[in-house]
Amino acid sequence: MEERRASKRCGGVLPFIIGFLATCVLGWAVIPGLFFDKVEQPVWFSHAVHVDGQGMDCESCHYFRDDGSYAGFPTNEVCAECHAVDPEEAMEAIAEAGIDPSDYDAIMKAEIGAIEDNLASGDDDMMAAEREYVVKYLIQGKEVPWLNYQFQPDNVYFSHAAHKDMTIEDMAELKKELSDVVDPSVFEAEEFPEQNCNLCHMKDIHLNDVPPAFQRNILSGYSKMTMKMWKCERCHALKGQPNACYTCHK
Amino acid sequence: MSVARRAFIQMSVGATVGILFTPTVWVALDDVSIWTQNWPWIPRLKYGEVKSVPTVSKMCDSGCAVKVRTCAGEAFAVAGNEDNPLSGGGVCPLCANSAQVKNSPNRIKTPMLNGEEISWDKAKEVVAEKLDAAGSSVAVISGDQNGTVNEVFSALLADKGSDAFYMMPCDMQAADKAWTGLMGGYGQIGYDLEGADVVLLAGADALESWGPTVANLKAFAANGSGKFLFAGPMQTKTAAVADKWVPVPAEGMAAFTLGVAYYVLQAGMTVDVADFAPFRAMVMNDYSPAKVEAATGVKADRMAAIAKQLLAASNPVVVPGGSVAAHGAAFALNLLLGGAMKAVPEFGKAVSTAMSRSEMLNKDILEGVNADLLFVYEANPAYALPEQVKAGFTVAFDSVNTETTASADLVLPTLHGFERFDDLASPYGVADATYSLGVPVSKPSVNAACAATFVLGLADLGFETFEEVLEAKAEAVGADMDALAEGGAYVAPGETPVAAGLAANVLGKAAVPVKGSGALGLVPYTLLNVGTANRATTPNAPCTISNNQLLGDKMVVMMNSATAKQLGVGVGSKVKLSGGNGECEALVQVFEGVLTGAVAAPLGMGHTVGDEFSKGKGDNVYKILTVSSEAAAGASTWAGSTVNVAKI
Amino acid sequence: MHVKEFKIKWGMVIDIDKCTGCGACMVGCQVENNIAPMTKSDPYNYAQALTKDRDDASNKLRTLTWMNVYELSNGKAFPEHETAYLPRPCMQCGNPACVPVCPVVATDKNEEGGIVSQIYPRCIGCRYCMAACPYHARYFNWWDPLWPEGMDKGLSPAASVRPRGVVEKCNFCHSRYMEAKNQARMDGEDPMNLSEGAYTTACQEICPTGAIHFGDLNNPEHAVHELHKSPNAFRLLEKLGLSPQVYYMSEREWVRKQGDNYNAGGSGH
Amino acid sequence: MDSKLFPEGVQRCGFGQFLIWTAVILGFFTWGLYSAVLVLYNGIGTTGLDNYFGFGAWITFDLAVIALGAGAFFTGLLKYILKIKQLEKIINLTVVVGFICYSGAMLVLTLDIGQPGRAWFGYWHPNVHSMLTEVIFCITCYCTVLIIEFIPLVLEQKQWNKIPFIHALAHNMHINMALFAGLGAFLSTFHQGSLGGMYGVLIGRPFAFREGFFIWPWTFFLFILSAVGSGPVFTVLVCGFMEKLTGKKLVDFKTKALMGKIAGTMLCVYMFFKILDTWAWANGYLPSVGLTFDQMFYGVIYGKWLLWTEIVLCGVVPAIMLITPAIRNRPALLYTAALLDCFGVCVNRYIFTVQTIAFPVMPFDAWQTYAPNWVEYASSIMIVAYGFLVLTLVYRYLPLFPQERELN
Repeated sequence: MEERRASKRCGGVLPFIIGFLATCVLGWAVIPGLFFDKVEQPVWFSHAVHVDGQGMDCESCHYFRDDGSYAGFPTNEVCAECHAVDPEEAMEAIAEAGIDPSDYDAIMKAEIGAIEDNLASGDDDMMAAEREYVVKYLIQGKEVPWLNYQFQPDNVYFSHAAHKDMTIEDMAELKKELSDVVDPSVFEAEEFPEQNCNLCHMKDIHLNDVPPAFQRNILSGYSKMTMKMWKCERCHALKGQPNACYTCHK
Repeated sequence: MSVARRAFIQMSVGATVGILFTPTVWVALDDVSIWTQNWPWIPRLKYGEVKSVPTVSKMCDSGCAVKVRTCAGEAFAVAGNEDNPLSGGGVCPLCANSAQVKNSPNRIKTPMLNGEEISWDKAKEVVAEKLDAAGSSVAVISGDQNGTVNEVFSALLADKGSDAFYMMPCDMQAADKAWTGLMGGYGQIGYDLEGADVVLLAGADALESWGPTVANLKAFAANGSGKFLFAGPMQTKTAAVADKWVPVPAEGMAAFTLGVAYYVLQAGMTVDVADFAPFRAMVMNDYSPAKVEAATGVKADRMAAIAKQLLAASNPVVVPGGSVAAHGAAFALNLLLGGAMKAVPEFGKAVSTAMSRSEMLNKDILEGVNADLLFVYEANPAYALPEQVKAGFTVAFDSVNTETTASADLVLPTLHGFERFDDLASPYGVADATYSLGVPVSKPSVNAACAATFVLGLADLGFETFEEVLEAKAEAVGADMDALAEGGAYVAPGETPVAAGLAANVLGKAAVPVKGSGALGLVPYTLLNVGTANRATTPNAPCTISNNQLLGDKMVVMMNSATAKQLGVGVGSKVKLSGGNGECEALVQVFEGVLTGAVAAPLGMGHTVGDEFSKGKGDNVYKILTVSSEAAAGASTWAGSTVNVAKI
Repeated sequence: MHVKEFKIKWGMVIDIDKCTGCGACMVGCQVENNIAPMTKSDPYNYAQALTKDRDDASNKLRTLTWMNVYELSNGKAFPEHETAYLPRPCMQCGNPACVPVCPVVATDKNEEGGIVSQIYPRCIGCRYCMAACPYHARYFNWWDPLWPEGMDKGLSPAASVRPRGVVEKCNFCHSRYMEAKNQARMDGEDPMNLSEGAYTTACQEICPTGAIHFGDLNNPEHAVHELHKSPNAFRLLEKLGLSPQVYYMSEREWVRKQGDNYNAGGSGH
Repeated sequence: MDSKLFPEGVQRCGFGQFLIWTAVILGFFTWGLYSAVLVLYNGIGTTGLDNYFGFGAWITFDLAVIALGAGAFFTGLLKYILKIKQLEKIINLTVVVGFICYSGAMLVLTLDIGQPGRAWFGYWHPNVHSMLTEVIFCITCYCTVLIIEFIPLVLEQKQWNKIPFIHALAHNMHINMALFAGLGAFLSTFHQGSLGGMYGVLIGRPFAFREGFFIWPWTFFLFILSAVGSGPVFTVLVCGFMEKLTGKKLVDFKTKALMGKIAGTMLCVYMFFKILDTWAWANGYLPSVGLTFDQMFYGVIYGKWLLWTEIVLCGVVPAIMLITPAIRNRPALLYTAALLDCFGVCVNRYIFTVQTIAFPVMPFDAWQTYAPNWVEYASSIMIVAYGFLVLTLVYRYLPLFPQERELN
């Protein structure tokens, strides 16, 4: 009887600890990753090729409109300024070749002159990506469904205009307080970039060649990089800006 | 209890405690609440450049000059067009919902021949064939009162040797019959509501449904010091903001107007026309206030007071509504007063063989239409005039499904107003000749086409496309196409009206009130949010329709408490209204703003075809309207309709 | 009574004598703010078939109309009868009844301009604020918002689509305020000192008679500054002490009296 | 079959009979569950609530059961803090009834809020000014306390109690129960009050608005008083009902009469203040905002008879009956008084919930009426069925009534 009780007591602690540790490890190391799906961007877009290679500015694609709204992702109209494939001409050529315009693979394989002659890229990989964009989106008149790493839901109103005059240099004073909000390395550069995009967006995206996968939360649909409300609030509070509900919600 | 099981339980407890020390549970809780903010079945917004593009919307009878707000090229809302005098920044409740109608599932998606989908080429073949076979037995019913599309249709008729052009019944028609027909006047009558200092709305529900409603409302708002008097059988929304409501039965409107004219003549006012003396004698003898009071129930001192106000005004105007006689009487009174009534000159034609507007208004649809081949353009006669219209083969042009398209042999989808070229040439009632142009704002979302361009392909009328017709129209108007496309209107001032006579002998007879044989007078009224004869209510408008018009799926009719008492009904009583050749079911609402002995019923409900917002909602009052012939004026009218009301 | 004051005070002055009750403001509001049309059936929800239909727009107790037009009657019999129409947006009270009751701070009056916020993602749908608001300005999403097939592609970018189960109300088209501030920033002007007309609401913009005036009540350069001091101006339920930022005007005494029958006598509460 | 599980020395009905009884309860429960699923899947549109009546049957039900469940904290307070020994004969039942009422109310609240997935926001984003926040905090905390108070009873189950550890645990919990009773009394008093405060603070609703003391409107205190004035006799009613059903004597009448006396005393205090409050409201507050007492009532559905029923028939009358020993000591009259009392508090909660918002505050607005639909009834019945089920199981397997053996 004594013996059993002893073993019971001992057995009472060990399994408990095993269970405790197991879920602790799982809960910290494994489970958080399960919340996210990895989704690739619809086509390979290299910022490096456009910025470094073609010497484009950020503002070439991401600019303010006259009414103060921000253009965000460029539309086909903007892209077509350089990727000068005439959709009508291309569609006619596709029809002539007897290809179903929704059969992208066939079009890409067919090497249609109206498309191929107007591709701007140098090497094969890039050309393939450009061709994919032209065939799947540009000539179809469909906008590319880019995935926004800084995705915010419809109930959030964000004004780029209100943040455009903020500089990284100014914000560097608050780097300690903002260590959970902004990637600390943003403040460590020798010379700060003119634009303040790095504060919230993927750091140095203009140098990026292969865009990273978009990590989508399986429950909420948010990006892993979606800035949560407390981050916005922290910075607003530090900068003496209002944190009223309607400052950011709609 | 075995050790293993106990160990398992203990481990589970440990695991449960352990997980609470990780972010898992808390993050999951947070994610679940975020999930509730972004449920996958809740539609997402689309973002892009927001623009305001000027065009015209023709949902309401007169049409609205609007700016369509688009986001990433997709129309989502409608705003007024401040630069256009027809809007001045305002929009009517029907046109305010136009962008939603454009995307409505009720749009006709492709041409249909007897219920079968066909191609446009096939449709053209069919129509060409029918046109050949019909010879001159071709007719057109147009639901557009002021568009150049009518020129194209009338030119087609001219080409086939037919003059059977019909417009849906409207006050513009009565006005034209009275003005150009009886009184030999020139131009289209207009009313300067903004400049007038006393406005007597004699049956014209000008601030709700009559004429260029939005322009009227703007004029009313801009007219700071003017007095607005409303005469009519019911306290309409116009009456709610007017300075005074004078209850006058619809069939008595002409007599009432002449009763007012009596005092004006007594004050010595004259008009320089040939038949002034007989007119004066007719009014003084037959329309003395005592006689008018006996015939209409309007007190003599009421009319005297109104006449006094009109006489004291420097720029008064009387705006008629209803029968031809009511229009004639009002025009005569306006000529006597010499105030703010205008004659608006008609713009030049784009299509040389087309009819003039007055010619288009000549035929009376209430007297019936019968043709081998009938074109119906954005009108809904099968709903509003179910008994008058007959045809061997009907071609219906419309953008949405209606009773007319449902019963037509061939249905041809027209482009929605925001997808096409269209125009507004001097909607009836404007004081100045006004021309506005509408340009496409969105890409077509269904396999629709421009009706006028289709018609141009049927006969050689000198144009290939409707856009070319409109270019010619702009040139004929003398306006700059580019300025028009930017939303500005071309305006030429209205002129002083000149008549050949006052139609004394006709008016004298036609103004006698004639009432049907039913127990109660029927007061049909139009609210734009409920819909018009041609357009049913729109998706967002039902929220604005009060329970005084519709309760559940039941129509509501209104009467004052004296009438209700007399009928032995109360609020919520279910009644049957019978009149004309039909019956309507309704619930009773007591509203003290209705003439005693009359029942007010909303027009525009009771659709049997259409979307869920209009179909099966309420009852169709057009069924119980009685067409009576204004023999003296040579016209037909709905005024004087009566009904019998039975409790069920 | 504690009234929250701000430097800017967005307010309306609605001229009842100009309102014909046409309903354009209500339609304009629904379109601007993505209020779904009322549909009876939900083809995407199979469980709907098990229970009753959703409500159609004739059920005025279930409609969602941030802007609602009331019909007023002077209560007299024919022919002395008079009617008037009273558009009712959210009153954006200075001392809102709805704000202190919200258990989760989903509604607040804390922004410059004095617009009472209502944050849908925070709202738990307890409807306490609806019970608190005497103006019936607050609405509940009884059903999932549903646009008939294809109509959801023409949604306004101005307001998020609310799921069922949350409360919503008029916010003076708040995102237009944000746009106006953006425009001012772009033009190098002070976003906190907008000129008259830079920020308008959808209902004001669309009203054919201009019955709705909108602007900063505190700014002498805005028309509403003078209008709201007119002797014909009044506020709804003045005496309850909610201090609305929406004023009405009417030359008709009976209308003024109905707008606030507490006006007569007494010092107020 | 399951007789080994019965409490020591008592008789229970046969297993078959028990199964039939349970099945009937489960039938009602399932019906309610179906309605609850509809509500959660389709939204609250399925109910009879609307924009005028955002609060309706559910909130009334919640407030009523919470008021009736007040027997738990008040009896606990008297038993453990004021050491009224006699109450131990019924204390177990009060705890179980309290637990059922509170947990049931919380279940209904999950249905009642439009976004149950966000229910925890009350803790995460609390608005300290809101009476409802106080309610959310106290109600959940007090429900936890009730669970803690309930546990020793469960642990005393005959078979479990044989395990020494459980036996010791139950014993220790009993010893410390005074602490929880005190905590429970504090929490419960506050939220009974804040439920009343919820209405009293509605400045836009003249029907309910009250001045008060510091941040608490008078309704805050009235709700506490009415709850303690009715909760104890509700337990008596439950007990009486169980006795009828089982045909056994479970608690001696002396204890019941004592409960009646306690409730009666509190009810008298409550009625004194309630009448005073109503009078002050009708003659002081209402005229100050330009309203009259008569304007607060409408037709039959919201007629004055409701108020008179609440105050006179179900207030003053039972109060007198309960404090008069000659009446109180006759079982039939005690039960009658208890019924009236409990009904009165339900009517009070109904009036405050529904009539408050039915009164059209805008002068041009009209009275609207509200009737719950089957979904609201069914889900409320589900909670009642849940209560029956819990009581059935507790009665069958747990030593609920310490006197049962000696009385039978």
